[in-house]
Amino acid sequence: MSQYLYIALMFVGIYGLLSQKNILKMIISLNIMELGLNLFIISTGYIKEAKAPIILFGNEGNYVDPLPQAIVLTAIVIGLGVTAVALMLARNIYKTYGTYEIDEIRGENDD
Amino acid sequence: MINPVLLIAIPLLAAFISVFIQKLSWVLLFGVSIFTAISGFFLQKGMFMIGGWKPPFGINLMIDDYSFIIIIVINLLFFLTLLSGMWELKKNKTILMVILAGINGLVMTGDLFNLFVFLEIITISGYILAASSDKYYSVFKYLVLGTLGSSLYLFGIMVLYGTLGTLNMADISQQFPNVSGSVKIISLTFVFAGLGVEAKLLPFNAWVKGIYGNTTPLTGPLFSTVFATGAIAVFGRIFGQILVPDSTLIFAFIALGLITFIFAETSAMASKKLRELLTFSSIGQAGLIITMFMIGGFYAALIQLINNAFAKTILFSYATKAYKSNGDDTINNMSGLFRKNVMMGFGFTVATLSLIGLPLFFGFYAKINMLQSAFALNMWIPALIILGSIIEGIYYIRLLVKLWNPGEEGQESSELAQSQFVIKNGFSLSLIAVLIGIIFVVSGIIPDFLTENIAKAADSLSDAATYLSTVLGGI
Amino acid sequence: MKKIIAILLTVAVALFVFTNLYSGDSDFKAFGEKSLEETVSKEFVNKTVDPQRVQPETGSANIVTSIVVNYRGFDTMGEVTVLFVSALGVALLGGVLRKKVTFRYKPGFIINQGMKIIVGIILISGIYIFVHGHLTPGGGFPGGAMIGSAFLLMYLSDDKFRTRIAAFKVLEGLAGSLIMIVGLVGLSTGGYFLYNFLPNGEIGQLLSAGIVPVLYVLVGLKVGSEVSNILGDFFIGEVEE
Amino acid sequence: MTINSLIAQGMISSLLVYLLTKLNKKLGAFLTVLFSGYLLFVIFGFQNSAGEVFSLIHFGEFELTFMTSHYAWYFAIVLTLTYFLVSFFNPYWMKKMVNPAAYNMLFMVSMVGTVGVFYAKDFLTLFIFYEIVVWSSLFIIPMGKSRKTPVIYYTISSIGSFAMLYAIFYLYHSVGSFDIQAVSEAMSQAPNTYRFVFFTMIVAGLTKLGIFPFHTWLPAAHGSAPHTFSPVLSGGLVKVGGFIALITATVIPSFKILAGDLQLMGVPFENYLIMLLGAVSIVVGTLMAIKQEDAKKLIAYSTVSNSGYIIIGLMLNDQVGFAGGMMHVFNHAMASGAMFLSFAAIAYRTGTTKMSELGGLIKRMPLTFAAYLIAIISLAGIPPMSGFASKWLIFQGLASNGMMFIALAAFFGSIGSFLYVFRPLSAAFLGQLSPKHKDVKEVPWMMQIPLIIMSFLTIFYGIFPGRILAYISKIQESVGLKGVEIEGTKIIAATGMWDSLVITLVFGGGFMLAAILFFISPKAKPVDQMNTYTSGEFIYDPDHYHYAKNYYATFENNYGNKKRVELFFDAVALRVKEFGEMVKTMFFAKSVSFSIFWIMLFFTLVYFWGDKV
Amino acid sequence: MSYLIGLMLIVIAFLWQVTLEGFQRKVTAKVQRRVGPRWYQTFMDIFKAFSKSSISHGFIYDFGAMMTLGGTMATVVFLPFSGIVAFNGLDNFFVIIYLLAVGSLGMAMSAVGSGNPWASIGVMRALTQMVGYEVPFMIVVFGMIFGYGTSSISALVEVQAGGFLNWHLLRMPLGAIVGFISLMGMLAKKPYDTPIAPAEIASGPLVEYGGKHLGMLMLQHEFAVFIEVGLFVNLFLGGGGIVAYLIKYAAVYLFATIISAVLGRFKIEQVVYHFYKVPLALSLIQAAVVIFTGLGVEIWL
Repeated sequence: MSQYLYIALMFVGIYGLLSQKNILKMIISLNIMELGLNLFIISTGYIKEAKAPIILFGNEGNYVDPLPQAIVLTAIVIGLGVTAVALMLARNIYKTYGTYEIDEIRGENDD
Repeated sequence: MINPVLLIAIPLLAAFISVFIQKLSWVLLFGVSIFTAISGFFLQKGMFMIGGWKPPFGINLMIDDYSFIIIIVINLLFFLTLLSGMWELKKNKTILMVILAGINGLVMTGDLFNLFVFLEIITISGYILAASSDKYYSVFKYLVLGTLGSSLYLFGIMVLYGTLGTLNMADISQQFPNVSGSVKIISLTFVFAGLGVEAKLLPFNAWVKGIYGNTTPLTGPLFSTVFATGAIAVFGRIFGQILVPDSTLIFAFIALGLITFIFAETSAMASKKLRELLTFSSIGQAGLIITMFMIGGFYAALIQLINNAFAKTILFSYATKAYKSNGDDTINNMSGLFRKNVMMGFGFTVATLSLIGLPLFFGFYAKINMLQSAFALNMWIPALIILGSIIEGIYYIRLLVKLWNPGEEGQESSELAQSQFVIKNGFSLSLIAVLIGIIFVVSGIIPDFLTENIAKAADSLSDAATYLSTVLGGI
Repeated sequence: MKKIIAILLTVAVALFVFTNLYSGDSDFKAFGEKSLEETVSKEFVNKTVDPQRVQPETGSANIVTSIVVNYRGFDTMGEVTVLFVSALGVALLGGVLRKKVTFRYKPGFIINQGMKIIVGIILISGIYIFVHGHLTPGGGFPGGAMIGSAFLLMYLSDDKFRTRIAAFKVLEGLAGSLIMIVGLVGLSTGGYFLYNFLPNGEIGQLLSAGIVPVLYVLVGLKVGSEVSNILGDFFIGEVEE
Repeated sequence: MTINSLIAQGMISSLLVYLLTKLNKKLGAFLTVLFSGYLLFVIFGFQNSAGEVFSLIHFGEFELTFMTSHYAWYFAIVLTLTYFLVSFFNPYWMKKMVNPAAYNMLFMVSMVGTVGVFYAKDFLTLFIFYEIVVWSSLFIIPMGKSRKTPVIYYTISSIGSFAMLYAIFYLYHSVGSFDIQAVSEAMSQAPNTYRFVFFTMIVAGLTKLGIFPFHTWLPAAHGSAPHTFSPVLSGGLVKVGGFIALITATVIPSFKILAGDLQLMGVPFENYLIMLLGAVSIVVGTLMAIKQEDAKKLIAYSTVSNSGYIIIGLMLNDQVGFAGGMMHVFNHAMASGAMFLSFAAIAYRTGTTKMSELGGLIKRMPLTFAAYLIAIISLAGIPPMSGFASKWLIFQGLASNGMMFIALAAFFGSIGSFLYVFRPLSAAFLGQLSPKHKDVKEVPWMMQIPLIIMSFLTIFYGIFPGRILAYISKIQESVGLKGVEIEGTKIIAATGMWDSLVITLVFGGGFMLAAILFFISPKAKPVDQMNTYTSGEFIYDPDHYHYAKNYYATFENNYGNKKRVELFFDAVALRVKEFGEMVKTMFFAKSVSFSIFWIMLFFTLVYFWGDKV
Repeated sequence: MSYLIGLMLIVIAFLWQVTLEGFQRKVTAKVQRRVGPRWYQTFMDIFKAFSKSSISHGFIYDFGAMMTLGGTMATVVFLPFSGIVAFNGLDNFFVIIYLLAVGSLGMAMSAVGSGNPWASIGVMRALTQMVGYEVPFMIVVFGMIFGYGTSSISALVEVQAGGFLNWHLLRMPLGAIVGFISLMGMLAKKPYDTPIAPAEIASGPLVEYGGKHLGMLMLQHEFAVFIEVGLFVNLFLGGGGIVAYLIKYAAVYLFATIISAVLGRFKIEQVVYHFYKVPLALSLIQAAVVIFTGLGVEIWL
């Protein structure tokens, strides 16, 4: 069932966050995770042999659940916003420290 | 009476307007903040549907006694933060207005997904404000953890949706007890972890050190009071009323809260810089309050939440101002600093003593209530709470003694040894400090004048039936 | 070693999630096996949330749109705000860099001219999408994104384009304010924020579904300008190698 | 006048004092004298009042109430007297203080707080005022020499006070009331609860009294507090701990409730354990006091030792020993107050309390010397001063119970006290006058007043201890013990009696005899102090001819030089800090992956643990 | 009346002990193969001292001398002497021990007040030694007090009436040994004469004294010896009638003299160490035996 794959995809993202030390790769991992999550959300609305919930197409009554679709729309946009900020931060980090590698960043959080 | 939607709509409207009328943004920000701070007191209670769609189908705002008091507190805190961070606003005015709207929405909303949206609004605003400290990596860490947290939260609520077919809090809280254990454990842990990131619970809060530890006079009080109060209040709402965990799982959550409390307090004890110390103290307090929410001591939790929020306003404002003015906040270099600004010193001291929970200050009332409700559960939780309080007291007293009394060790205390530090732009903070200090003292002697509403709030939180009937039975 | 631990841990958590979610006694509706009757969506689909209203409740043919903009319009407002904030944030963060971009390549003639044609088409289809958001798949967000992509194309192909960001700011703020004002008008006329105070009309018509198309157009404009803003801000600080 | 209005007046006038001190330093200080005198006067009026209830305020859903009682009056009068006498010193120290206004205010607050502690009807009130006393005194200490010691003070105090808070709420949880009377009645049915409460609550008393192993704060805080506050700390605030112990063990009658428990030497083993701690602190206090170079630290350690006597006396809970413990509260307050005050006087004139830098001050400050002498005679328990009465009673109490090991400590402490009290006398007052202090004068008359009063009281109650013991026997009867037996000036214990007046008269007679002998003999020729036997060498430097440093070095050689308890506490503090650092590195690491690892681990653990909820 | 008896006791003590002191010097001399002074030499010493001129180092120097003599004489009054008790019931053990300390304190004050460091060192040693011998002694007596339920010395004498088998010397042999060793310490006889140690610290506390001051201190010393030996006789040898008392007294005192005549001197830290090593342990054993088994008090032959 494809829902398994979506959850798995989410965990792939988490694995990326766990193992990656490069800021850009981490952003990508985040995106993978969000993608998996969004797919999972969509999948919760799926109903077998049901159609897209648009009345004009004439599938009276037999629609898939439209709510997850609405929600995923919001989630995607939020993901976009986060990614934009993340990328900008990555650029600033590169500008300040000259690297994208976490291990090479010096001078922050040390007391 | 004011429709609570306005507390979200007006700040947002002002934020949008401020984009193209830049010059007015200063006025807009303060106007909006004063408006929300005042109108918080005149908020209309009850359930408010958005777009006229009744729950669980539409989104609703819920103003019961609980959110009422939180809204008042948060908006007041926001205003105080603005006052103390007046000189740091710069280009952040629009974002601040969005934050105001977001935090109000976060507290009032009656829909789990809507809560996620508001959570994202304030966290993204948080990333941006935090970046004003130029510590981009810390912000990035916050971003990663924050995004992970909200994703976990979203996963949790989508599992719930997949099971119950609804996102409305009231609806879910009604059906949740009947859900099978395996779904419960998934949804609860994921929601817990997701909110735990914002509420600063221990394994989820690695971002806090970098963010709180590098705050400016604006972001310091903002994060530590407004954000923290909002996040913890939501935490209390969700786990106190909506998704009430069962006995096994709640034990894990309580354990985590207590671990956060004690671990963070020990870390604070090991801190040599003022902001870092306060950071860990904030984490510890969050752990404590969440523990109280988890064990059902809503009243105590709320009192401590408010106590902590107002106390941290002064503490963080002072610490960040000291850093801003001198470029350093090592405690050893600040010896005798209060002698130069006695009013702030007074406020700081009273706030600290209240936070520790010494009598004559409001915090003591919180502490005895905490112990009372903790004892209702078992004997170990109060013991651990007391252990943490001892550690907390030690480092705060160390701090206060240092800041009040200039002088080398082994020498009589004298003005000669006073720190070279100064506090710039401290006038508004002095006023706030004295004001809050007096409130702490007065309410420490006669707590009734503050606690009446809090007691109602706690009652409304534990009274799920009324909540359900207000939301689902209304209209 | 670290990676092994990472894999083990991830797999363990994933396994626990799977086993709990799909175990026999789990109430979680397995993939595709749920029924609309068990969710709140059945009322959305049937448009019978509020029996006291004029039927159909929303004139939107696209049920997703009716949810996004009408039933759960508040979410959308929030999501627009998120985008707004992140656009602001990108601008603020980028403001630190303060350096204009120059490309290492020079846009050629074909690109220059081709762009002029394509941008028009993209813009128009974008606008079409959000104007028809209540009828067909799509809506403010995809439409806005398309508008954004049009401007991305313009950025890429024309060095001189970058001067009009201020206009986007105004558009963005204006659209946002209008959304709020529409909501507030609903509050004052219907008593509820974001109340649908316009007539619903007939399903399938362009001018139907009350405030849904109005809001969706505003959202589309806002998203478009925000995306463009974000892109524009990204170009500001591009460091020359 | 009621207790609650007294408390309110005190709190308000402390603010007033703060403002007035800001205006004029001396004025504020005189106000503290005035107010503490007023407080003493008013409290004195409550001498025969018992069982009167005053309600202070509603504190949330709780009510704070006061109740008068004999034991409360006794403690209150001792403390207010100490505060009152010490306050005479205040005006002279205002110029030397870094923050005189705060000093005066906190002085007042702590004074009022102690009254609140003693008159509390319920545990909550008691705890509130106890904590007020702690923090108000806490902020005075760093105005002296050290910024570290207040932290030690707070740490140990808070261990005690939080243990007490825990006990209080445990009681509230199981009894449903904070009221001491109610708890006391309920406990007789629940010895198991009481046993737990006994140990947790008495920790507060032990910490405040400075009983081993919580004694470390005393030398630290007393030694470095402002000179005018050390006497209050030692003579006054330490007694608050004694009060807590009294409440825990006697007002809630441990001897009745725990009668079914294992009895060791006539007392329940719980009491005996506490007495053992008291015994250890006597020994530790004595040994440590002997080797101090700083007079204030020395007196502080002597306080540790004397607190041991107090707790032993109180824990005996009998007719004689208890009376001794109670009387020792007063005696020690006067004696240690006078000792600290004399050294405050010395510090006022010479600027130091280090014994090796002083010497021969008797010629310059005879009154201070006399006050110190009388105080140490009392502290060492030598008749005819009042200190002997309490020690004698405690010894009788121990002897009639056969508590051998505790008696060993008590005897050791008593004899050892000769050593340490004599040292400041010898090093600071006697011996060679240092040229540095050639022009030192006696302290101003206002500072002499408390010294004179304390000396007078010490002598008076040494001759007529029955005056105090009669009141103590009232206390004993009010808590269900047999009152100590007095006949005129005779004090009768089961194992013997003594008559203070006769002893004084005989001693006086002996002294007269000696004086006659002295004066009928040829008159002595006065010579200079430097004109002594010097083995024929010419000595020109009084400083070098003054034996003051390492006075008991030879004796100290017999025991180690490590402050083991301090080291232990330091080690604990270090471990806590290290743990904090570990938490920082573990949970607040630089790498994001680290915290994601923890999150994942949390999930795993939850799923492992609560597989099915 | 009591006061007159007290005065009488003081006179008896003076006459008897000063006489015995002369004998003691004689005995010591004999042991050391010397001739030694005449038996009334000590009387002569004291009277001579009072008649000579002296110097004074200030008020406390004089005051301390008076205090020490007065305090010690006062103590004599309270000590039961062969059944004669000046103040009935007030012959309390603790009173005697602590009243004796008044004398020591006075001497210490006076000596240190002279300003001579030798005196200070001597006083330091005396006090240190006191810590050594008092504690074991008090513990032994503590056991007795518990055993008989009284701390009155005359009562403790009474319980030993009826033959030497009832003496505590036999009933509590360990206690008696401890008592005797402590007595040696109290008397500051060798090996415990460290505080005086003429060759080391020029007679310690007495270094500055001359004339009447010295006379008073000598007197004080004699009274103190009378009390200390008297305590031992009363507590362990059962007191007795006047003759028996005096004989026992002389025996104990001379026995101590003979022992000390052949011994060297401890260092001061050795004194304390010594007292805490053996006598304290013995005294604890003795007290424990009395307290926990009653052996020596209730159970006896």
